[in-house]
Order: sequence, then C-alpha cells, then structure tokens
Amino acid sequence: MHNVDPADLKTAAGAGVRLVGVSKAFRGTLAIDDISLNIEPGSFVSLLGPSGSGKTTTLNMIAGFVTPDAGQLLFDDKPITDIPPHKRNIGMVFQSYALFPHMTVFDNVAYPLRMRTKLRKDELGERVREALQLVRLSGFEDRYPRQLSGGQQQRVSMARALVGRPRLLLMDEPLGALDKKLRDELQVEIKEIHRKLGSTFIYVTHDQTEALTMSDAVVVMRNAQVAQFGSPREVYEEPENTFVASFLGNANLLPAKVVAADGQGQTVRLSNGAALTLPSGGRRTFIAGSDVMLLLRPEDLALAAPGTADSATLNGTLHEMLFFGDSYKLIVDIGSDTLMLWASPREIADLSVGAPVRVAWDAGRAGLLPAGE
Amino acid sequence: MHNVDPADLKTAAGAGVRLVGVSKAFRGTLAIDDISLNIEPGSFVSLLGPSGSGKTTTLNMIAGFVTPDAGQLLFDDKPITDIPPHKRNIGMVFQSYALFPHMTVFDNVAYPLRMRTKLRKDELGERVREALQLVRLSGFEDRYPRQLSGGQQQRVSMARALVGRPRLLLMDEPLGALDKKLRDELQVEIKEIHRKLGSTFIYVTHDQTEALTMSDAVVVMRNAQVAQFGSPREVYEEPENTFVASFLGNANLLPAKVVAADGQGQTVRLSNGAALTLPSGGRRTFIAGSDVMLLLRPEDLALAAPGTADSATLNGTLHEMLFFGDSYKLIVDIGSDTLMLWASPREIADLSVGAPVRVAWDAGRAGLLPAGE
Amino acid sequence: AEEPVTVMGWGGPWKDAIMKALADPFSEKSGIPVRYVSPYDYSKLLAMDQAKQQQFDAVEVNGMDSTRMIRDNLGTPLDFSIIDKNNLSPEQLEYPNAIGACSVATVMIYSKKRWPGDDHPKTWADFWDQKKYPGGRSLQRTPVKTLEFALLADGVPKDKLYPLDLDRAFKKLEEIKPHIVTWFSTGSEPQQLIASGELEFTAIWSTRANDSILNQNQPFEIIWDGGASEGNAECWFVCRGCPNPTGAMKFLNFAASAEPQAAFARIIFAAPVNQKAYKLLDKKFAETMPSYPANEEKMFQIDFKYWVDNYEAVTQRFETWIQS
Amino acid sequence: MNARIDVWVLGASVVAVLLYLLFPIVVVIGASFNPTTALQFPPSGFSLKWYQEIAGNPDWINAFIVTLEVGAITTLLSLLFGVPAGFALSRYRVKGKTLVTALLLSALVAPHIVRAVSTYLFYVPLGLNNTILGLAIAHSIGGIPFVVINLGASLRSFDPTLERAAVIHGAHPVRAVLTITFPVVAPGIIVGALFAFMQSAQELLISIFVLGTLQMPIAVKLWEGVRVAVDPTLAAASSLLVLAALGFFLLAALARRGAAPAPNA
Amino acid sequence: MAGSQDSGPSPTSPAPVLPLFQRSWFAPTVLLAPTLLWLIFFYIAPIALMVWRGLMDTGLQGYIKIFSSDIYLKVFWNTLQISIITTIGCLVLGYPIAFALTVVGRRLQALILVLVTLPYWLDYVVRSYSWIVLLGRRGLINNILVGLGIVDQPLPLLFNLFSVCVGMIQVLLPIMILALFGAMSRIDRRLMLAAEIHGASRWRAFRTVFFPLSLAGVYSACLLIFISALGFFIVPALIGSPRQTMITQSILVLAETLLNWTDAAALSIVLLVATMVLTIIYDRFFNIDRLWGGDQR
Ligand SMILES: Nc1ncnc2c1ncn2[C@@H]1O[C@H](COP(=O)(O)OP(=O)(O)OP(=O)(O)O)[C@@H](O)[C@H]1O
Ligand SMILES: Nc1ncnc2c1ncn2[C@@H]1O[C@H](COP(=O)(O)OP(=O)(O)OP(=O)(O)O)[C@@H](O)[C@H]1O
Ligand SMILES: [Mg+2]
Ligand SMILES: [Mg+2]
Repeated sequence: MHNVDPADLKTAAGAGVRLVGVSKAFRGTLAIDDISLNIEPGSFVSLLGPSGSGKTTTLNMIAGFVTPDAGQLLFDDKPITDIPPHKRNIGMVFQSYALFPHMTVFDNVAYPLRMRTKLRKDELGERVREALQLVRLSGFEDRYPRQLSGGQQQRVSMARALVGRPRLLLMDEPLGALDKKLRDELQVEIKEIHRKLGSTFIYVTHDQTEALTMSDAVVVMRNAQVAQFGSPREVYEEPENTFVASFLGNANLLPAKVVAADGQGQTVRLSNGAALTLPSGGRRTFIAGSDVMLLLRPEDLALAAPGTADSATLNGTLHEMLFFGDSYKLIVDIGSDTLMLWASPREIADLSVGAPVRVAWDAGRAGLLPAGE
Repeated sequence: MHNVDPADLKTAAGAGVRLVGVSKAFRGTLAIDDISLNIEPGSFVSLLGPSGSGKTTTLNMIAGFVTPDAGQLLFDDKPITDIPPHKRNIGMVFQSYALFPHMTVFDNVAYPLRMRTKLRKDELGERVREALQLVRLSGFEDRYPRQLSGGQQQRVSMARALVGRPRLLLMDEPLGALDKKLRDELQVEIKEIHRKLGSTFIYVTHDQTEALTMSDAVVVMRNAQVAQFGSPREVYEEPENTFVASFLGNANLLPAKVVAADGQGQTVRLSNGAALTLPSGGRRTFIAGSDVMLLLRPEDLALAAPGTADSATLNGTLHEMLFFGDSYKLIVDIGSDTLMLWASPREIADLSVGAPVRVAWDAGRAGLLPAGE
Repeated sequence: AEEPVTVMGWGGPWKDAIMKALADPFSEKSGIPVRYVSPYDYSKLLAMDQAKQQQFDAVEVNGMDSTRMIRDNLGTPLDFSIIDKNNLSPEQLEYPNAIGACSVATVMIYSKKRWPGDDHPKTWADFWDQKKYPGGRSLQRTPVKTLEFALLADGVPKDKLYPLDLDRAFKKLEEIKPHIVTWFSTGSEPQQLIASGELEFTAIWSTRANDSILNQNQPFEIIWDGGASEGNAECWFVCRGCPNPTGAMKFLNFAASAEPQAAFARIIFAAPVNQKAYKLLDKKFAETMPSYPANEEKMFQIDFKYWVDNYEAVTQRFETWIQS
Repeated sequence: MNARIDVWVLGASVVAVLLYLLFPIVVVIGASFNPTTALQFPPSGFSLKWYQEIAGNPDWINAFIVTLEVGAITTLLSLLFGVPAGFALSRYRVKGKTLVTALLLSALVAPHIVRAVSTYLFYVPLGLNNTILGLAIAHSIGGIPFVVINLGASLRSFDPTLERAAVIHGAHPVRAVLTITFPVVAPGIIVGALFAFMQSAQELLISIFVLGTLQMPIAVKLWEGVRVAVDPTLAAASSLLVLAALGFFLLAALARRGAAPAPNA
Repeated sequence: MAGSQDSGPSPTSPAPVLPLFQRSWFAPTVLLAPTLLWLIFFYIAPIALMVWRGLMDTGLQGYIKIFSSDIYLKVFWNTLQISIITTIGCLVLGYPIAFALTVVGRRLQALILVLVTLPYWLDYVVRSYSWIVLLGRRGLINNILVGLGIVDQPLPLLFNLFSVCVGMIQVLLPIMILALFGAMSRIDRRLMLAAEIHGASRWRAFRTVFFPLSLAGVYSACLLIFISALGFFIVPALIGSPRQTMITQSILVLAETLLNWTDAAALSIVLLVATMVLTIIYDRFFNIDRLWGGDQR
C-alpha cells in the first residue's frame, strides 16, 4: 500500500513551542484560560478534549492567527511575534480544510513548495505526487476541491500540510472525516513521517485512541483549560481527576469511602457495602474517612468463574449485553452502581441478560481519585 | 445527564424508502452505480463506506437534492417526485451542518417547528430547549452559528433535525466532529429517540463500531456500489467478500489453498505451509484446489501457553506491540504473513518484541472467502 | 505645410455640410488644412478664453452667443486686407468683428395630412387655439422666441414686441401649457416626434423643418408668418488669442463668400446671409430659405440685445414657471 | 422537478424583465436599417447604407478607437486605485471609513458639467487637456467607486481561513492576497472593471471639455449628432456597439470553455 | 454537493488577521493613501478651486439664491422622488431576475447575464427614442389599447414621471441585477435545501432564509442605484416633462446656457454635500461596513 519511502524525506529539526499563561476571550466567551504548555522540539503532542474546549483556538494561536489577550507564546524560545507566520515553516491541516477553490488538487498541494522552494518542475511534480500517494489520492490531481467528497478534501488538506516537510505541523482533526480503515492506515503514515522528519507535530483530535497511540504527550483540555498534560500512559493510567479518567477510554468510577489506610494499602467501602483493598503503590494516598472515587478500567475487569468467592470479586446481575463486532460490552448491576466490562464472544456463550455474574478485578491496577469532580 | 424523557415524544409512523436501480454521475465520475435498497419503515439503517464511496450522494438523493440519472426512488411506495421536499416530513443533519447564519441557535432549532406546526410560543420554547438539552447545548440559545466550535455547530444541526419528530431522519455523519465520550452519550440518545419515535433513520457514518452497534441494518458501500446489505451481525460475521471483511473491524486475511473439502469440513494450507481445518458450517464451501482467503478476526485469536502443540495454533514471533489504553495490539510474524491480535495488559507482562509466541485460533469462528479482489 | 485652422461648430450633419461646402474646397484652394471641432459648446470657448488657452481659430456661433461674444469682446478685429469685402454683401457686416454666416429661423409647421384643405392653422393664435385645432404641439424649452410667439398669439404686432411684456406673455403661455406634448431642447426632437406621429404642429428650426419636408418627405408645411428670424446674427468670428489668426481670416474670407454659402445652404438648409448666394440657388429652393426676402418679411427679428441683457432673469422665471 | 407555479411565475417575470431591457435594442437595431434619414421603427424598408456610411467615415472609426483607449486606461487606473482601497476598506478598521465611503460615492453623483468645467480649468496648467490620459484620469474618478464596491462585496463572502492557509504554508501575506484572495474574488473585480469601462464609454460632458479639440469618443459623437439632427447613422453606430459587446462576450465564453469547470454543479 | 469550501465551519472570527498588517494603521494607510490623494487631487481640488474663485467673485450669493428660491427646492424634491422610484423599481424588477440567475443552470445563467448587460452598451440618447416608439400617443402600447377598444383616448404615457422612470430604470437595472446577483451567489444554496427539508415550502424557505440573507446585498445595491440616479440628466431631458427637471439639468442650464458657473458650482456643492449626508444617514441605519464586507451586526 505505501510505496513511498519516507526515508527520502529531508530531516528538519523540529521547532519547540512554549505557551506561558496564555488567555483569549471572544466577546465574553473565554476560549483559552491561562494555559501554559511546553512542547519539546520534535515531539508529537496531541490536544484532546470535548467539543468547544479550546483546541482549535489553541492551534490558531500557535499559528499566529489569533492574538492572545494575555500571556506569551514562544517559538524556539523566541517570542512568536518576532517571526512572521509565513517564515515559521509550519504546515497546517485546517478543521474546515481551507482548500483553495480556484486551484486543482495538484496546485493546492504544490502551493507550499512553490512558496518556499525553488524546485524544478519535475521535482515539484514528484514531491506532490508523493504526498498525494501518502494520502491515497493518486489520480485526483486535476480535480477541483468542490468535486471531492468531504473525506477526500480533508486528505488533500493533509497532503498540502505535509508536502513542504515543515518544522512544525499543526493538524486540526486531520482524520475526522475518514473511515476507520483509512484512518488506521494514515495514522501509521503520519507516525512514520513524524519519525523520519523529526518535526514537531501538534495534533488535535477528538478520538482518544488516536491520541494515546500516536503521541509522545497528550494535552487533555476542558473548559478552556488544561486538565492534564503528560505521556499517554500517565494520563491514561494515572489520571489526575475523574474528568480525565472518564474522558480517556472507558472508566468505571465508583463513589467510595476510605475506611483504612496504612503502609500495606488502602481499604475502601463502596456504597453497596462491599469493601475492597488496594495495595500501596505510586498512586495518590488518602487519609481514612476521605470520600474518593474508585477507578476500575473495564479491561482490568473480567468475568470470574461462578461460585468462586474471593475478596477481589464483586457480585452483580447482567444488565445489558451489546454486540460490538469483535467483542461484547457487558453492563453489570452491582446494587448502587453499574460496572462496564468487555467479554469475548466465547465467554458469553452461555450468558443471558438477568443472570447473576461475578466480576473479578485487578487490585494492582485499580486507582483512587479525589471525589467531587 | 439526560433529563428529557423521550417518552414525551409523539410516535409517528416511520417512512419506507426504496431505491430501484439508481445511478448518478458527476461529469464522468460515477458517484452512485445502479444501487437498489429497500429500507423498512421504522428501521435504523447505517450507510458505511470509505470516503468518496457515495454515501452523501445517496442521502442527498433520498432528500431529493440530487436527481438520479437513472432508476427510481420510492417514498412510502410513491415516486418521490410526487411529494415536494417540504411535505416529506424529513429531518436532516448535513455533513456541512448548513446552519442558518442569520439566526440564533434557538431560531435555527425552532425552524422546523415554525414551518410545520402552529405551536404556542411557550410550547415551542419548551420543545426547542428539550432538543438542545438532548445534544448538551443548553445555554447556547442566543449564540449565532459562527460563534460556535465545529462540534457545537454539528450538535445544533442535530437538534434542528430532531426537534420536529420527523418520519424520516437523514443524518450525514452527525457525530463526526465529536469526541468519543460525547459521541457515546449521543449514540445512546439517538437510539433512544429512534425507539420512541418509531421513525426511519438513515445514518451515514465512517465509524464501523457506530454502524454495528446502532443499526438494524448496515449498507456497506464501495466505489459507488453496495458491497453488502444486511444486519450488523451478518455483515460482520459473514462478510461476502474481503473488502467487507477488512472494512468492518480488524481482519487477518491469509491467502490459502483448499486442500480437502468434505462433509466434515474444509482443510486449507497457508503459504507458510501450515494446514488448518475448519468444521463444516453455514459458511461458503469451496471445492478442493480453490484459492481462498482465510479470515481470522483478532478477537478469535489469543496467545496460547508456550510449549503446547496443537493443530489449532500457529507459531510466530512477536513483531510489534502497541499501547492502546485498555489493551495492547500485537503483530505476530508467522512467516509469509502477519497476524494481528489483542492482548490485555496482564497477558503481555512477560513478553517483549522478538519473542517467539504461539497463537491459538477458534476454528469454529474462522471463515473462508473467495480470493482475488 | 501650412498651419491648420481649427474651427468649432455644431457636429453631426452640420459638420458634414461645413466640411463639404466650406472646409474641403478651402483647403484645396489654399493648402491650409481645416480641423473641425464639435460639438458646439459656447461655455467651452469661454473656458478656454478665461484660461488664456484659446484653441479655436474660427467659430461660427448662434445669434445669442454672437451678441455675447461682441459684448465680451471675445473676437479679434477682422483683417480686411485678407478678407475681401467685395465678395460680401452688406448684411454680413452688420456686427463688429463678425461676418454674417447663415440665417436660420424658428417657425411653425403643421401636418398637411391632418389639415389638407385651406382650413389649416396659419398663425400663432391658431397654434394657441386648442379647440379649433386639436392635436399634439410642442415648443422649445427656452424663453427666447417662445415668449415672442405667445405675445404674437395674444395680438401684439410683430414690430412692438420688444421690450417684452413678460407678464402678458406668461399669462398667454399659461393657456397653452396643458396642451404641450413636450418642450423640446434638441433640434432632432421635434423631427422625431413628427415622424412618429406624436405632433400635429410644432415650433421648429427652419433647417430641421426643411430636412423633414424635403429629405424625409414628411407631409408638413412651413408657416413663415410670425416666424422668429435670427437675421444676420449668426456669425463667423476669429477668436481672441487664437493660435492661427491669419489662417482663420483666410478661412473666413472663403467661407463668407457667395459660392460656399450657397453650397452650404443646399446641404443643410441654413440660408445664406450673403445675398449674392441667391443668384446661385435654384428659385424653388430659394423660396424655402428664411432669408429669402419674401419669407424674411413675414417674420420678426429676434432682438438679441434685449435677450443678452435679460437672459438670465427671464430664463429663471421661465424655468420656474415651466416646472411648476 | 415537475412543472410548478412558482417556477412559471419566476420564468415569466424573467422573460418580461428581459423584454423590457432589450426592447430599446430591438428598436434601435430596427431603426438602423431604415432607408430614409428618419429614425423610424418599424423601418420603412431595409438598407445598409448607414452602416456603409459609418464604415466609410473615419470619424466614427476614430471615435471607436478613442473610446477604447480612454476606457482601457480608465479601467486600468480604476483598478490600480480601487483595488487597494476596496481591500483596505473591507479588511481594516479605518478611522473615518464613513467619510471615505461618502467621498467615493459622491464621485458617482458629482454633476458632470461641474466636474467638466472645473477639471478643464484645473488641467490647463497641467497640460492635461486634449490628452487621452487626462480624460482617463477624470473618468477614473467615476470608475474607482465601482471597483471598490464590487470588490468589497466579494471580499465580504471570502473565507479568511484560505488566506491563513496560504500564509502558514509559506506565502508572504502580500503574496497570499495576490495568489489566493484576488483569484477567488476575481469575478467581483471583473464586474467592477466592466462598470468602470462602461461609465467611461458613456460619459459625455467631461469628454467634451477635456478632449475637445481633436478627438471624440463615441458618446460625444452620438450626442453632437442628436443635438442637431437624428439620422439612422446614430442607430447604426449604437447597434454596432451592442454587437461588438455581444461578440466580446461570445469570445470570452469560447475562451473559457474547457478552462475551470462550474462553481456549483 | 459534498462540502465545498466557502461554507465550511469557521468558528473563529473573520477579523483582519494578516500578521504583516497587525500594526493596524500601517497597511490601511499605505493602501488607502494613494486613492485618497488621487481623489482629492483630481476630483475635490478642481471643484474646490472653482468654488473658491466663485466665492472670491460673488461671495455667498449663489448659495443664498439656491436656498431662497422655490425652484431649486422643487428640483431637489423631483430628484429625490425620481431616484427613489427608480431605486424601488430596479429592486422590484431586478430581484426576481437576480434570484433566477442563482438557480438556473450555468449556460442559461451566462445567457441571461449577457442579455442583461447588453443594454448597458446602448447610448442613452438613442435608446430614449425607443420609448417614443413604445409609449407615444401613436406608440405600440396606445395603438394596441386603442385598437382593442380598451381606451378611446391614447393614454399619456410619455413625457411625464412615468416615462422618466421607465427610461431610468431600464438604464440602471443591469447594475442592480449584477450587484444583487453578486450578493446572492454568495449565499450557500444548501441553506435553502436545509430549510425545505425541514418543512418550509419553497416560498417560505425563500422568505425565511434566502431573503434575509440577501438583504445586505439589497441595501448596498439600492444605495448604489439611488446615488447613480441622483446624477441623471439626459433621460429626464429627453422623455420627461419640465416638471421632472432633475438637479443636474438645472446645473446644466446654469453652466451651459446662462454661463453662470458660480451658481452652478454652488448648486453642485449642495448636491455633493447632500449625497454625503445621505451616505452618512445610510451608515446610521444599515452600517456602511456591510458595503465593505464588515460584520453583519
Ligand atoms: N469567533 C468566536 N466568537 C465567539 N465564540 C467563539 C468564537 N470562536 C470560538 N468560540 C468559542 O470558544 C470556545 C472554544 O472554541 P474552539 O473552536 O477552540 O473549540 P474546539 O475545542 O476546537 O471544539 P471542536 O472540537 O468542536 O472543534 C467554544 O465555546 C466556542 O463556542
Ligand atoms: N459535485 C461533484 N462533482 C464531481 N464529483 C463529485 C461531486 N460530488 C461528489 N463527487 C464525487 O462523487 C463521489 C462520491 O461522493 P460522496 O460525497 O457521495 O462521498 P461520501 O461517501 O459522502 O464520502 P465522505 O465520507 O468523504 O463524505 C466522490 O468520488 C466524489 O469525488
Ligand atoms: Mg475545533
Ligand atoms: Mg460525505
């Protein structure tokens, strides 16, 4: 499928980007509220967050399209205002594509090359065709943007951003309009390009799997602020609050009270009365009596063989069972709360809704978070 | 979270839609090629397919915005041309949102009610607020579309389509710009509304999980044609060809040759020499000597305990291991081909890339598809 | 080559006539080229003079503007060593620094189709008599001549017109106002309106009347009685401060002589002032000319002196009246 | 779509308005074939003699050429000054924008006779009278507002993200405007340029004053004829102008065929 | 159909953001200054000089005369009345055709556009002749009406307010249509589809979506037509009656016939100032920024 060898790509040093206490309001709506970020040169950073949380605005600010009301933006440690946008050597995929309607696909993609380089005609053609091949659009060179479907337009926009091998690539949901299959392919391509180019990539997505698999660091945004900034593993495995926990992947969050806490571990009691003990580890510790939220990821839960009684299991009834293609999603009612977990087709062969089930949990992987948001 | 009781919603009989041999070309590009579909009244049908496969065009045709070059479109068994668009009682979410820029969010959403009903002012306000609450946009009533983020605009578009409780709802990637969490919530809402309304829903998506979980029937499109039309289970478990198999979910497709076929089952030989026997079942049967593709879904594969030798295992080396949040994706090299499978964090605790592994497969769930194409 | 003479005047067919009858033969004879500039615009001539950038050498101006030119001394004294007085007739020398160029008049014409018999309108009183002679009529949108016509219609003898009794004239005009189809302002308007049947009778320039009747065969007839003659007031001048006064004098010498005047009249129906030209004209044709003595007698002479002095005030009054 | 009343009503009103707009053309072309000197419609016969007269008369041909020259320079000047002004007015918060606008629009109404006399006097020391350039400069005052307004209207709908996309991909902002913004809003600029040309071609009084002694654009040529006498030459000249415009449109259409495809399929 | 550029979601404000031009006085100054200087030098200065000379010669006499005479007030009123009727007429006749242009196919669109712009090339003077043919007492309309016995006296259709408006509308209609069409073609057609699919009949979709969106274009087109109409003189002179005398005709009489340039200049200044005042009033109500593409509110 991908015949282009990204090893051809010239390696450019990635640019470092720093935001220091940046804010921006639109007519009263706070779109960015005192954000500070340090994006390492050459890293792949994803911006992740609910719709309207300020991702596009942050990107526009880095590109220089939106001037912050307060705070400072540094590009390679220089204030960004010292370098005009067209000299920053940035590539950008716009959420609304922003293809030039009066140019063919070829000319759209060739645009950055024509602006930034003095390539010979054949070299230029070569590079453009290469970029189009990367996004699986060979043969569409002579079409105009309005003759393309939504997803095709998005891919042209991506080819245009990549073709110039920029030092910083800003991508605003570049795969948003694509199907899973193409998306998977292009994710691999993008990572490959990132590796070979050495540029800094800032990637906005609303797909947390995408963010987790592709990035060196993830910025989780919420209400114009940064909810957490860290490596994919950190934000997934050690979320700082329930928002991050539930936004990234699926999370069973059960209200609980710490009943005992010592060097051995912490014991919490759920609202249905069950008590669970977590071994002490790198996680947060709470004093006895605190209200907490117990975080159990569905993948750390499994159906236990019926009959076995164990402190690391919870009893419940099967409330719902949903077909998900490769697996089934089970909702188990454990009294005051429900648990969600996955099961393979084999495991549920003899189960039906309403049946009593036991859920085993992995105490070493459970976590405690402060209660109340 | 969802305080609106969809039981309030008046139940309207869903409309039936039929396409008979419909085609449409745009200046030489065949966007729809002789498609026939029968969409049952009240059903939830998803259109799924790669970017540019003709989904939006199909929807536009049903809405009456694009006139077919050939074929016929029936709406409740009447040719669609007999009913002007505004009398068809359709709701539609446009891929490009198509919000009225001169109206506030409130007026946008109230539009279908003002056109189709003579509600009192307070009833109207009630219904609009209800719809906005469904899409989690309470409090945005007085904004104008250009003051909203991409995802927020999309949700307004959805509220507008839903508010009139139409007999047919056409949705073109209505959740495309939303994050997974909101998407999951709204998927549940949409299903709930579908159940209560009884309307027919035609739903375009590029997300196969969405298509499989929400629909009564799935239309998989490819190159302007219908690749397969059936229930989610049918298309997932009994794909008619390798395209459908690999487009829906992940598929390991291994070229193989049938070496024996009898009442007991079929034996195939892979290119690395391994022979596998599939029990006879409802699937397609091939005569001995045929070239086929062996379909093994990742979820039907598992790591087998090392050392055990079994006809239902394949030997290989671990080629790659990717973190996916709730699980790891493993790529196993089995000589001529690779296999993809999932493993939980616990299972891979002691594995590293390069290690020899054995993969167990579920013979009862494997499938054979015609090779070629 | 000789320095060209720049001549300003009316354009269109007028220009063609000037070129054919005057300019081309002159150039042929003298070798001096003539540059003819149109359209006629007296304000432009004035602007050039004010700017001390006069570019017109010779101009032929209408009666009103002649009088103004003389008043404002925009002309140059004529050099009678170049201009041969013997070729001229005395009428041409009535005004200082000027030579009579052509004679035009404003007259009434009526449709012979409408009134084929002898019972046709004959006087301005008839023109005013809407009851006896119903039909479309028009007058020019200017107080000059129009007020005189009104007074004639009201019974003022033609030698007692000036100074005009304005109140009486406007009172009389008030009678006809509702019956006027249009107040024309260009020479071609009444011609068009006759051709398209909008007008049964109208005031019209004699040149245009002859063009309609003789060239376009419109069934109309001129009433010379009570016509307004410009007499000898339409003159050639050599402009003050012009670039080529000598050439201009030479041109005037030729243009004012009998033969070119006759040729000019034949083409555009503008009557010669030089009476010697009548010898060259066909009798039948001569009878259609306003300066033909039999015709001139029936008309009154416009008193341009009166008009130049009162033009602005009366025009303001006329415009106020006509617009209300 | 099947036949519908609203479509019929719309179609009928379009046809009616077109008839109204085109009626004078029909009359003028018809009258230009009249064999006698009267302007008459329907013509009393058929004759091409007025066309022959034009073809044989260098005055008419010169008038066409002068009109083209003045119009072309006017258009150029209007674009040169109108495009930057239109861009500035629609893109920036400019102090006194209302005043600038009022100034521009007033140029559309300023009575031409006053502009003619004042421009003439003003030109004397500058030596611009009797030059094509001088007239074009005077006409550009009336052409600039058309360019500014049409460009402003087009820029209004222009998606500024496109400009951002160009800048971020390496185009200097000025280059972004030149390679992206202007091509996209080109139709607006072209319409403005067309208007600028037309107002120059039809302007009368300033032409008479500024270009007085030697040359004469077509509008003046027509007007001076009318003031004295109308004959079908005027109709023929007008008809030729219309036919020339039609030919120009046809050529443009032919040239565009095969170029960029339809904007909204 | 599939998402074209011009209407994609672009939530951030369309404010001028070209970074080079962020020092906000610099670029607009560089861009506007030549044009302003050009206008001031070749348009304002000549008139100002002439007015100045007039003031030197005769003082304020010209202005006093204008404001103390009924005739000029009447002429101003005529001008205003005719311009308003012309503007409304152009709008009423031009709107449907401009709308039709946005819905027809490309070929038909090109054809109609050519037909619409064609009359623009016809000389003012010659085309007024055609109105005599149509509207005269012996014109086509009266011949038909009298011939059919609908009326027994020919209707007075020519040389009055009616004919002036017929003539002026015909002259200005092409500009109106092009201006409206320009504005309308920028409206996203999919919005009409969205309206129809959500229950609006075509007429209501037009009324509630297309029409309000077209208003900005309507306002600026009307201003353009109105202001152009103010300066007309040939049409009212040839097919109007003296009662429809417009301001430019009066100025012409003063300047050309009476050679009174001082008063002519004074009257022109009054007209120019009136135009500017109208523009500023327009700004108050409709926000001049719309003309230049500013924000809608
Ligand atoms: N021009 C504007 N005027 C007013 N509010 C705005 C404007 N642009 C953005 N906002 C608001 O600022 C907030 C952040 O918007 P932004 O576009 O950055 O969100 P986002 O994270 O990109 O969302 P999405 O995933 O939906 O694209 C939103 O609440 C939005 O409504
Ligand atoms: N107006 C048009 N002119 C030319 N080709 C078009 C036009 N509209 C669509 N197409 C082509 O028709 C095909 C189908 O387009 P369609 O918009 O239906 O795709 P889609 O399945 O909705 O894709 P996506 O998921 O990317 O939105 C595409 O190849 C597209 O390029
Ligand atoms: Mg966004
Ligand atoms: Mg689509």
